[in-house]
Amino acid sequence: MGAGDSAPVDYLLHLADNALVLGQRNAEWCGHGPILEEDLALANHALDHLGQARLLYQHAARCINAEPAQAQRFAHLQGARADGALTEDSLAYFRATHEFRNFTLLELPHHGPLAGPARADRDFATTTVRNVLYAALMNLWWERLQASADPQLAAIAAKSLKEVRYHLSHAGDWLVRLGDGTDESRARAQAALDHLMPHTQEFWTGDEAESAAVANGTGVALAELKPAWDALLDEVLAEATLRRPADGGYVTQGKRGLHSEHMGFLLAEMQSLAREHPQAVW
Amino acid sequence: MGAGDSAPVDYLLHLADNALVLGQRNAEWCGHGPILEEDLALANHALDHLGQARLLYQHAARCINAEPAQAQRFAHLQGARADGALTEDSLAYFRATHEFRNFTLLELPHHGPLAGPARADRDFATTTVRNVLYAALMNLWWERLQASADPQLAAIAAKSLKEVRYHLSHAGDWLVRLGDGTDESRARAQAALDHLMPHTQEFWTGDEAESAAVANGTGVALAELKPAWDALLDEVLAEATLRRPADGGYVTQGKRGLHSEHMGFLLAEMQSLAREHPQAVW
Amino acid sequence: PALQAHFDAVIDADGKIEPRDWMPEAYRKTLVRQISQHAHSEIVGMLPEGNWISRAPSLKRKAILLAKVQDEGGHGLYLYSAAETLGTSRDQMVEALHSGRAKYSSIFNYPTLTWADVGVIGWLVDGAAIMNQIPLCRCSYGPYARAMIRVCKEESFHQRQGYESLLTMMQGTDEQKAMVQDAVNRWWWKCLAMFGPPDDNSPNSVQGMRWGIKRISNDALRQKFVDATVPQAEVLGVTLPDPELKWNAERGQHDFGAIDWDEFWQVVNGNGPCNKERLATRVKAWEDGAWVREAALAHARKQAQRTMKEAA
Amino acid sequence: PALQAHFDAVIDADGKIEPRDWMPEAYRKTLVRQISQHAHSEIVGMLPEGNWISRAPSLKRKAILLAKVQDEGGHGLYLYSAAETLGTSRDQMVEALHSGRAKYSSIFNYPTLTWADVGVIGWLVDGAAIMNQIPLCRCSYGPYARAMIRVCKEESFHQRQGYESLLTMMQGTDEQKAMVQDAVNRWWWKCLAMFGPPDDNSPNSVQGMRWGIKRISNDALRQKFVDATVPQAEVLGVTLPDPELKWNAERGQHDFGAIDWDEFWQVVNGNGPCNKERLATRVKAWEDGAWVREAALAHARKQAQRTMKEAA
Repeated sequence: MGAGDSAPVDYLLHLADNALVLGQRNAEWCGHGPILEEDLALANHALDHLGQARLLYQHAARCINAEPAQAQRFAHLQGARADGALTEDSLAYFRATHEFRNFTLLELPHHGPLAGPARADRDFATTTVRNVLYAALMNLWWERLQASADPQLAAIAAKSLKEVRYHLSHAGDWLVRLGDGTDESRARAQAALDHLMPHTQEFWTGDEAESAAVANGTGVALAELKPAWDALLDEVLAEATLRRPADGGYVTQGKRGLHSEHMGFLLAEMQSLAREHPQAVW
Repeated sequence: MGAGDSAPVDYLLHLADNALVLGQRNAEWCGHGPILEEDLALANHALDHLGQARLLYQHAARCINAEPAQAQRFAHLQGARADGALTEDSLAYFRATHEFRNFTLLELPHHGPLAGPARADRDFATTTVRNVLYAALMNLWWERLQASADPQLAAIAAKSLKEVRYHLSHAGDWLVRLGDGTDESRARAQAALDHLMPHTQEFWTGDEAESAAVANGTGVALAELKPAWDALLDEVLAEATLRRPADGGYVTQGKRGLHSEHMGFLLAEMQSLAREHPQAVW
Repeated sequence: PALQAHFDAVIDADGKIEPRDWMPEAYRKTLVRQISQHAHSEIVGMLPEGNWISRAPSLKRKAILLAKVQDEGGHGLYLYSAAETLGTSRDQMVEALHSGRAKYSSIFNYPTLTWADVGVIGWLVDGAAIMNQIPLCRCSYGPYARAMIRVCKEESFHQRQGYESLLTMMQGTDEQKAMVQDAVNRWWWKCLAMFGPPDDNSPNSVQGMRWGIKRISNDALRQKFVDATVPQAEVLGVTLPDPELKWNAERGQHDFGAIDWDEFWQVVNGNGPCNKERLATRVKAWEDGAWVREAALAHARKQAQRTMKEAA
Repeated sequence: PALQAHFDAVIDADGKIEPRDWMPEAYRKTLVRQISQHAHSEIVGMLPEGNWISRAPSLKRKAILLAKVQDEGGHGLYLYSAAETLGTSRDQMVEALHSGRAKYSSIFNYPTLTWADVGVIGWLVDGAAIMNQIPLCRCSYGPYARAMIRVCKEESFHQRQGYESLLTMMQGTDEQKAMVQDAVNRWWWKCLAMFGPPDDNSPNSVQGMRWGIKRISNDALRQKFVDATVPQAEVLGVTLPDPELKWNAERGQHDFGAIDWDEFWQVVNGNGPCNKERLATRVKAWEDGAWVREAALAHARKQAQRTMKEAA
C-alpha cells in the first residue's frame, strides 16, 4: 500500500461514469424545469457532476497513458487523442456501451419503468428521488475517499464532497416537499421510490475494481457505508412521509457494463457529434 | 430529353430521404401502438417506405458511382463502401443532417410543436394526419413518375404506387374515425392538422433538383399536382368533419437541407451503430 | 360421459378437437391459458427486438428486423384468434396480461444490449421456440395446431436470417466478432431454460401429454436443441459458454452443464432485468391508445346509425 | 405636476429612478414590457442553445455551454426581479408570455442546426445583445441598469467563449470549417436585424430616448456592431455573407447591404421556423410543472401551520 498509488483505472472510470451519466440526465431538464429556479439548480448540479467527471477522466487517462498494459487495453479508442495519448474525451465519447461502468440507476430516463424506445413525459419526482439516493451515497463515499492513498482522487473527493453536501440537502428538501406536499406529489414520489430503490442494491455488491481499490488503499468497500446510508435515507423518507420499499428484486449490474436498454440511446445521442468527427479538436 | 436519362441525383435523394425518414418515424410505433392491428399496419407502411428508400438509394448510388463529378461530391462519405463504391448504406448512414433532402414534415416527432430535447407521449392523431398528407401527395407523384424518362425511377414508381394507394386509404379511414369519432379524437385530429398543414407548403415550392428533373423528363413539377392534392384532401377532411386550416405561416425547407431541430436527433439515433463501425459489413 | 368418451377417442387417435366439439373444462382452460400466453409472448417479444429497429446498422437489416417484429405481431393475432375460439376475448386476455395474472415467455425479460443480441435472438431464441412449437403443430386442438404451422414456417425463416446476420458479423471486424461472442455468452443459458424445468419438476407436462397438447418432454426438447445448435455454433466460430459441453459418444448426444434454475424462477416470478419495463410498456400502449379505440367504436356506431337511417 | 417636474429633472440629469420614486404610468408600463420581455428572451433563449448540451462534442464544451445556459436562466431571474419592482408578478409575466401577449427576442425563433450555431450565437447573437445592452447599463431605471451591468459582464464572457470555440473549429478539419461558414451564412443577417427596424421606422425609440431608457438609435448600434465584427470575422477566416459589405473610408465605417425586413416582421409576427415550438415548450414546462409548484405551496402551508401550532 504505497502512498501515492493510483486507484485502479476501472475504479476511476466507475466514479467518472457515474458522474457523467447523472450529469447528462440532470442537464436534460435545462429549459424544461417546473420552476426557473429549479432549472438552474439542476443545471448547477449537472455542472458539478460534469466537473467531477472531467477530473476523474483526466486522472484515469493519465494512468492509462502511463501504463503499457492499460494503454493496450484502450488502444482501440482512437478518437479525441492528443499526440497519440488518450484524453478525457477519448474515454467519454469513444467507449461503447458495455465499457461504461456507471450504476444502472443513473442512466434511467426521468420516468417510471419503460422499454428503451418508449416515449413519456419527464417526471420531476423520479429525478428528485434518484438525486437523493445517489447524493446520500456520494456524501459518505467522497468523505471516505478524502483519505484515499491516491492523492489526486483524495483531492477530487475533497472538492466533490462540498458539492454533494449541497446536492443532498437540495434534493432532500425537494423530496420532503413532494412527499409531504399534495396527494399527487406524494403518489408520484412514492412511485418513483418504489421504482428506483431496487436499483440501489447495486451500490453494495462489490466487484473486482472495488476490491483492487480497497487492496491498495485507494478505495472503499461500499458495503461498509450501507448502515450510514440507510440512516440518511430513513431520516429524509420519514420527514417526506414516504414508505421505504422492501428490499429485493433484480440487482442491476451497470458497473460491470451490463446496462439497461436505455444506456445505448443515451450514448448514441451524447457521442453522436464527436463520433461524426473523430479526429476533430473542439 | 434522352430516353433512359437518369433523374438528377438530388431528386432521387429527395425521394429516398422522404421515404427513409417517414419509415423511421412510423416504425417507432412498433410495440407501442393503440391496437395490435395498427401496430402491424404501421410496421407494414414503414417496411414499404424502407423498401422504396432502398431502391432509390441503390439507384442514386449507381448514378453517383458512374459520374465522376458526383463521385467527387460524395467522396467524403467513406462509410459502408463496397470495393470503394458508394452504397445505399453510405448514403443513409454517413451523410450529415444538412445533406438530407426530406420534407421537414416527415422528420417531426409524433406530437405537437416542441423543441428538440423536449419529451412527450406519442400522439396517434399526429401520425395519422401526417400519413394522409404525404400519402395523398405520393399517390399523385408516383402516378406521374410512372412516365419518368428514367426507367429505374419509372419502375420504382409503379411498385410504390400500389403501396401508397393502400397507405392513403388506410390512413384516410383512420383520419375519418378520429375526426368523426369522439370529441377528444376530433380535437386531437384538428390540432394535428393545424400543426402539420403549414409543413405541406414545402411540397409546392420547387427547387433546383425538381427543375433539373423536369428539364430532362425524369421528374414532375409538384405545383402541378396541388389542385388534385387539394381535392383529395378536401374530400377526406370533409368526411372526417375536420376544418382545413388557412394557408400561411413559415414554409419549411427540409428538402434544401435546412431542417428542424428534430432531424439531428433522429439521425443521431439512426446512424449511431453504423458510424461506430464505419468499415463493418452487416 | 359419452362426450368424454368421444373426446378421449379423438385424442387417442391423434385427431383434432375443433371449436364446436365438446371438451373437458380443464382442457379448455389449459388451452386458453397456454394459447393466450403464447400470444402474449409474441407481443411482448416485439419489445426486445423492436429496441433495435431504429438503430439497425444497414437498411437491409433494418428491413429484415422490422419484418420479423411485424411477423411476431401477426403471430400474436393468429394466436389471440385461436384462443378466442375457446370462449375468451382479446380484451379479457389483455387484461389478464396487464394485471399480471397471465404470463409470457420469460426469455423476453432480458434486455437487448447490443445489435448482436438481435441475431442471437433469431438464432437461439427463435431456434428454441421452433423446437418447442414444431410438436405443437400436431397439437390436438385444431385452431392452435393450424396457427402453429403458420408460425413455425415464418419463424424458421427468422431463425435463418438471424443466423445469417451472425455469420456475416463473424466474418467481419474484431469488434463485431467480440459483440457476437458476448451476446452468445449472455443468452445461451437463458435459451436452454426456455424449455422449462427438468421433467421431474414439471407436473403440468403429464396432463398436457395426456391431452395431446404437449408431445415431447422438456428435457428431450432441450437435448434436441443442444445437439442441433452445437454444430451451428462451430460453423459460426463462437464458443458456447459451457465448459461441460461435450459430445458423449455413448449417448449419441451432447453432455452439458447445469442450468441455474434459481435465476430462472427469480425472473419468471418478476425479478428479472426487464419484467417491470416490459409490462409497463404494454400497459402504457394500451392506456395511451384508449382514446383511439374509443374513437373507432364511436365512429362505427355513428356509421351503423347512418346506415339504419338510410335503410329506413 | 410637481412629481412630473422632479421626474423630468432626474432624467435630464442622467440620474436614476428607483422603485419608490414617482413615475409616469406610461414610463412604468413601458419598462414593465421591456424588462419582462428581456427576461422572457433570456428564458426562451435557453432553448436553441440547450438543444446542443446533450451532444456537445467535448466535455469542456459541454461544461461551457451548460454554464452559459444556466447564466441565461439567471439573467432571466434578475430581470424578472427587476420587473417585479414595478408592480407586476412572475406569474403575470409568465402568463403574458404564454398567452402570446408578451414577446421575446425574435432571434430565438430560429433553429440551431449544427454545433457551429452554438459558437456563432455566442459570437454574433450575444455580441449584438451586448451592443444593445451596454447602453442600458446607463438606463434611467435603477434596478434595470444594475441588472444590465451584471448581465453584460457575463455575456461578454459568453461571447468570448463562443468566438474561441469558432476559432478552434476554423483551425480544424474541413468539415468543421464548412460547418462554421454555413452557420455564419445562416445567422449573420438575422443578427443585424436584432437591432430593430431602421430609425425612420421606429416610433417607440423617440419616447424611449426621452425617458433615458434608450440611449442610442437602432441604426447607430447596428453600424457599431458591423464595424466591430468585420475584423473579428477576418481573424476567424469566415466570409460574412454580404457582397455589399465593404469599408467606406469617407464615412470611416463599413457599408453593408439591405436587410430583408419582410422576413424579420414575418418572424416577429409568428411565422418563423420555431415560434410555435419555442412557446409550446415553455408552456409545456409550466403546465407539466404545476403539480410540483402546488406541492411546494402545500408543503409550505403545512410547515407554517406546524410552526404556528408549536408557537401556540
